[in-house]
Amino acid sequence: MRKTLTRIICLVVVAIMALGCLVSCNTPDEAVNYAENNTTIKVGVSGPLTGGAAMYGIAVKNSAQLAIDEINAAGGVNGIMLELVAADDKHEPTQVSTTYTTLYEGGCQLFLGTVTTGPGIQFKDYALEDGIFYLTPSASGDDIPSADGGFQMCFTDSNQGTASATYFNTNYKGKKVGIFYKADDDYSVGIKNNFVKGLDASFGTPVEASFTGDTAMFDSQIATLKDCEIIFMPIYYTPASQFMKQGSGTIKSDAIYFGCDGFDGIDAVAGFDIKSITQEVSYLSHFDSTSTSGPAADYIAAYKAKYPDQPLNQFGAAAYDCVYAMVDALNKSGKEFSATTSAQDYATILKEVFTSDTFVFNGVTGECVGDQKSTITWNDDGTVNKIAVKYVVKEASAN
Amino acid sequence: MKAKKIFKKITKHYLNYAVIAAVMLVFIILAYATPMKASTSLLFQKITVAVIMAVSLSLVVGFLGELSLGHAGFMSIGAYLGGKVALVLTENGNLEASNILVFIIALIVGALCAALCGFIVGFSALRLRGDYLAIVTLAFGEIVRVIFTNSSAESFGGALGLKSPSFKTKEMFILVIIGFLLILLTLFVIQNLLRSKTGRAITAIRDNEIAARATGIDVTKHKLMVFVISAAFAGIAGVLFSYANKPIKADTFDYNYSIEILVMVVLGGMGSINGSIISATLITILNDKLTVYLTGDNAVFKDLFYALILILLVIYNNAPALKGFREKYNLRALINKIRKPKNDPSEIRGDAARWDVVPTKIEMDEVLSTDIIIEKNDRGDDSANIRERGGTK
Amino acid sequence: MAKVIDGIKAFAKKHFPKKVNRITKESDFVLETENLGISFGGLKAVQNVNLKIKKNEIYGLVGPNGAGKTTVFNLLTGVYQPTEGTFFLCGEELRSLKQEKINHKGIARTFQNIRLFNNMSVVRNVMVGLHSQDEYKCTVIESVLRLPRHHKVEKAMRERAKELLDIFGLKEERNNLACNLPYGKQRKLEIARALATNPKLLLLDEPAAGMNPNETEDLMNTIKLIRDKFDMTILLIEHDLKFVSGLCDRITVLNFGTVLAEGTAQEALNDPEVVKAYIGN
Amino acid sequence: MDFITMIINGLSIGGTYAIIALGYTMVYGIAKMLNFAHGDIIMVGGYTIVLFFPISPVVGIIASVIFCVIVGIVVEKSAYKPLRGASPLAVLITAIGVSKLLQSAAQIFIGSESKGITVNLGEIKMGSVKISVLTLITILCSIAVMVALTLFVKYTKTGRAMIAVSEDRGAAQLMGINVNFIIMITFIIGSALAAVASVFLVFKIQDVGPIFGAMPGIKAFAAAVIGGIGSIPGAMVGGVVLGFIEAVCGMIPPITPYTDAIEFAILIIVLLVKPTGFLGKKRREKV
Repeated sequence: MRKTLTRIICLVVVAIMALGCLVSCNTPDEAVNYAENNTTIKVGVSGPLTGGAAMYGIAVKNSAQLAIDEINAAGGVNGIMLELVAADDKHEPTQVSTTYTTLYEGGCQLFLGTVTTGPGIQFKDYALEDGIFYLTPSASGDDIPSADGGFQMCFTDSNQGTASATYFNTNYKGKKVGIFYKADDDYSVGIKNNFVKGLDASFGTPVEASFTGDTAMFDSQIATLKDCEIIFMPIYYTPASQFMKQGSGTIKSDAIYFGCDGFDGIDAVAGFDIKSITQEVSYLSHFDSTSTSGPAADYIAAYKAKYPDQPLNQFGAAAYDCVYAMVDALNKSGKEFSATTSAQDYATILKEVFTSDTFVFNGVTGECVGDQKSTITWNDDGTVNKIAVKYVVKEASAN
Repeated sequence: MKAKKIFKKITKHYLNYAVIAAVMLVFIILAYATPMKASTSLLFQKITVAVIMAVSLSLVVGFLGELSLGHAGFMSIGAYLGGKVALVLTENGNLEASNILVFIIALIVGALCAALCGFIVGFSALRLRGDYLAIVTLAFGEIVRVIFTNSSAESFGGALGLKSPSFKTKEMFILVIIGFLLILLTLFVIQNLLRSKTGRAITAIRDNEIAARATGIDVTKHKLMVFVISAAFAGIAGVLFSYANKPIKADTFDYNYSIEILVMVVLGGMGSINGSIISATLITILNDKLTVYLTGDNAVFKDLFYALILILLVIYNNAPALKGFREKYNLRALINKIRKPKNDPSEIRGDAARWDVVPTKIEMDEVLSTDIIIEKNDRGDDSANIRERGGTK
Repeated sequence: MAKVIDGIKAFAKKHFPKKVNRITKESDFVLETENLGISFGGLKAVQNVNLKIKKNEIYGLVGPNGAGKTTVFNLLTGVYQPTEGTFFLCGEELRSLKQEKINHKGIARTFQNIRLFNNMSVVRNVMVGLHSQDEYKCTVIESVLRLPRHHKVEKAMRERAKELLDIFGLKEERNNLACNLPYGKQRKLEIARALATNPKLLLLDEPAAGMNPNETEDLMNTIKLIRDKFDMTILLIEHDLKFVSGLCDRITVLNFGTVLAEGTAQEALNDPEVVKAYIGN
Repeated sequence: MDFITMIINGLSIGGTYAIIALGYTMVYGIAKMLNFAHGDIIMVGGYTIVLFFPISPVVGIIASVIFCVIVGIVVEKSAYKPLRGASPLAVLITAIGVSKLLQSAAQIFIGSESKGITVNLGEIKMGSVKISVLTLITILCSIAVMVALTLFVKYTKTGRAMIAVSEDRGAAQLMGINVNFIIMITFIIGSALAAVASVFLVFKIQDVGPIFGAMPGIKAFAAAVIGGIGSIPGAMVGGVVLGFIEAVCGMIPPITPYTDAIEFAILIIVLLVKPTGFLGKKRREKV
């Protein structure tokens, strides 16, 4: 009896398999316009609102909201209001399948992509397949930009590494260089590789020390780097502040900690008194969150007024610029659009503007001279052109 | 009468196949009839992976009775190696990512590599038990993670992750169908294994390893087999995962993910395959839906909830003091009450004489207390060649 | 460092044992031990045990607490490896074989503190005992693919297990969980499981422990029945001298790991050394 | 020069691990359970220190010990005690659950962003070698804790009761020892040790987040196992061994990222070759 049963089961399974193969020949039809019932233009962003990278995601979300509120207060885009939809990807690529579909199927039309690189690659895959356009504020990976509709507001990792190396080549010639990076972080490794590639021969081989994980005791790394005159740190500010605190006695007191855009906000880390260390701390970035004058300061003031206790950093500033850039592009396009226009149609409009040679956007990130906003342009491959500035967080102080 | 018997047998042994096949059919019809939302097919895809993971872990935890905290490590091996093979094949042959042949090769490679690692980890299970084995599996998972994270960009992508070929979202439903078929395969193998003499031997080892040995069960062979089979299916789940995600990052398969699968198995009921399937499905759906509603630090409310449920459930199921309570209030009793069954011979008989306390006697083994063994240890003398166990009981 | 090296050696010794030259000889005895002994780091737990058990015999191993009786059992079933001497089952040397191998060769045992598979039903407990026998052989692949042999073997195993349970009066309870059986029946189930492995020699470790006189009486009959029905040779440990003298054909008295006396129950128990050991001077 | 630095670093990291490992060893040796939540009790201690640090570091340390002990007792009473006598698998899963519970609770109530303090205890020059005061205190303290624990276990009534419980719980109970009380005492000592460890970890890392204690906890358990779980000097040896591995790996850039893998690989090898660790006792299951 059982034998027959087994056979029946097998048959059913095989039949289903066959059916499955049959079905697999079928592909669904054209994309649906999920924005049909919108009353506002929805702007979507996927970023880490939880976990270790949450301060970036939160800053981006808040700043985008700030920009949208400002635009809405000024009458919106062609009279249409904007609305922000943020989804939490926890800085994990596996979460993007949820966040992306939440945004896209929720009717978002303009996309800020992802805040961080890891999830960004997955986002790019989905976005390009659906033919939508995104302008990411801070996903800096080399794989993120795409001529098919993936644009960046920040520098790519390779650009950042190369730019830092160029800066070293001209300003710190012949000094003993150390590198402290996070070996399991794509951002950190990406910048570090390009930095090492870009250094000229006068530096010899830089001393490298790395770490992994979230919290660590850096005794050995500090011991490795203690003779270096300048330490390049392509990492985020939390581990950087830990390193500086732990190394304050051992690292040369006149050494320079030189970071990347991840350093932004290091002076505001809770419990880290940056004056307690003697070394110089500076970084190369497109934005300085301690600015006191110019357009950057205006943004900072507005942000602080609205979100007094929330993290403030260059990620947020970039997101602020992103929203303005997309709105600017829409205004300059001269095309028709409404609240119910599909994301694909918006993508067509935006791609055309962003790849045109004449489109120049004036924002708060990049080099702002006096009260003038910076000039930002984009290459056809989606990468950004603007000037990075060295910001000195703290001068070296004699001890 | 006979028809009733057959029906009973079907509901007892083949119900889960039928349910899964039915869900799959509904899914196929949906996919065929209407353009499927990407979110739906992606959710189903996650469910298929989670179910395979949970069922394969349940083999080790629920039936062999050993705790494996590195199950995600096997999945990682499957995802990376399967993904790499697929990447090489599609790039060199200029094939489409959705090429079924490449997928099958990747599946086999992933499963075999994971099985090999299962064999290695299983080898340590021969010598270690309980807490020690748990820590070894945890260490294994971490080692795998560290190695893949730090691999060179050309080999496995390192920290940037492996950009293996994956299905487009519009074709994701094919992967889901394959996933369903693989669930059926997993069930077929693991369930049939457990419902055979081999499965009996495995549960015997769980219940009492010493008695199992004395009864002539080859403990070595069976433990290795369980680890290999469980790892192979985790590898299969890994390949499925790699075909749905890009890039694959080793951090995904960390200790926390292993724990998540463990939670699925424990919540489903240890030693219950159907329970694992149900809880894996529910938890995956819950995770997916809650991501939208719980943002910021509130997102971990979910973890808090799972941890709480885990603790309460384990205490409810295992606390010696709650034995009476447990026998009085449980799901099975509830179901029986509703169904009003006839007198079941397998019911516990209360009137039977019970000897709860077995008379203890001091005998040779107890006289040979640890003192003597310490002495032996100090001398480094191993002449007695006692079969000691790593873990205490 | 030296300890690590020792550890590696122990590991190698355990998992990659050297080939032991085992002798096979003609023998009239089912079990024959030659100067069997073990020492734990200098303490000689058991030494110079020479047992010669004939076919169909019920043989008793008697001695005060701590005399080394269970250790002898552990030596015979491969739980411990003897440091001295060796033993033969029907003329085949079994020294330093793994536990399961010794069981396959034909020694089955029960435990002093009952060790059943508590979360399995009674009938499945016995079926585990049938697992390794040639007549119920079925590869994993056959069972997974549910080939005809799997069904045949399963059916045969179940039938055989029922037969065994019937002999011990456990057929009614066959679907109960083993842990829910009363104590006396658990003992019987353990014996049934041991018998299911089709042994040549059955080792019973204090089978009557914790039983009332009626149950003991019942057990004595059961053991005799096993011997007659299965043509079995039985070696048992027991404290109850009445039980031993009523049941055993011959006994060996152990004290402090050495043999004090052997012979028929009457002879051995009247031996002055034995009297001294039990009663004192 | 580098060699000396390496030794100092090894001792510094190793000393911290040793203190955590001592807590593990105490609990494992006596309660016979792997307290996965030990690392998270360290996290609780860390947050307490950060909270009270602005008032005074000493207050922070004392508060941390008190708070850790309270958490330890609550966890023991509510989660582990009901499972006394249940299967080891159940206890282990519960411990994992408790660990997750503490982590997620910390994240919900305190936030995922780490909280930092700035501590600089200065350093001492010994010839050409500079040793930070913290390192010195860590090493001395771990040795002191080890000696104190050994003396406690050997020469006090409670300590001897602990040995009795660890040898045979049933027999100890028959001898009139209150096993539950002894196990609770063990947890109190374990939690207090976790608090001490958290002091050194916080002063060293100067930053506390929700998973602050997880990795050090797991590594310290590895240290306890390598040294021989249940053995007090063993925890010290294991901690120092791991500390040295970490120091050596940290000094050789190409293998630095693999530090964790190397440590865990050594753990596996030690376990397979000598499951009782370097100084552990052998135990046999009675047949």
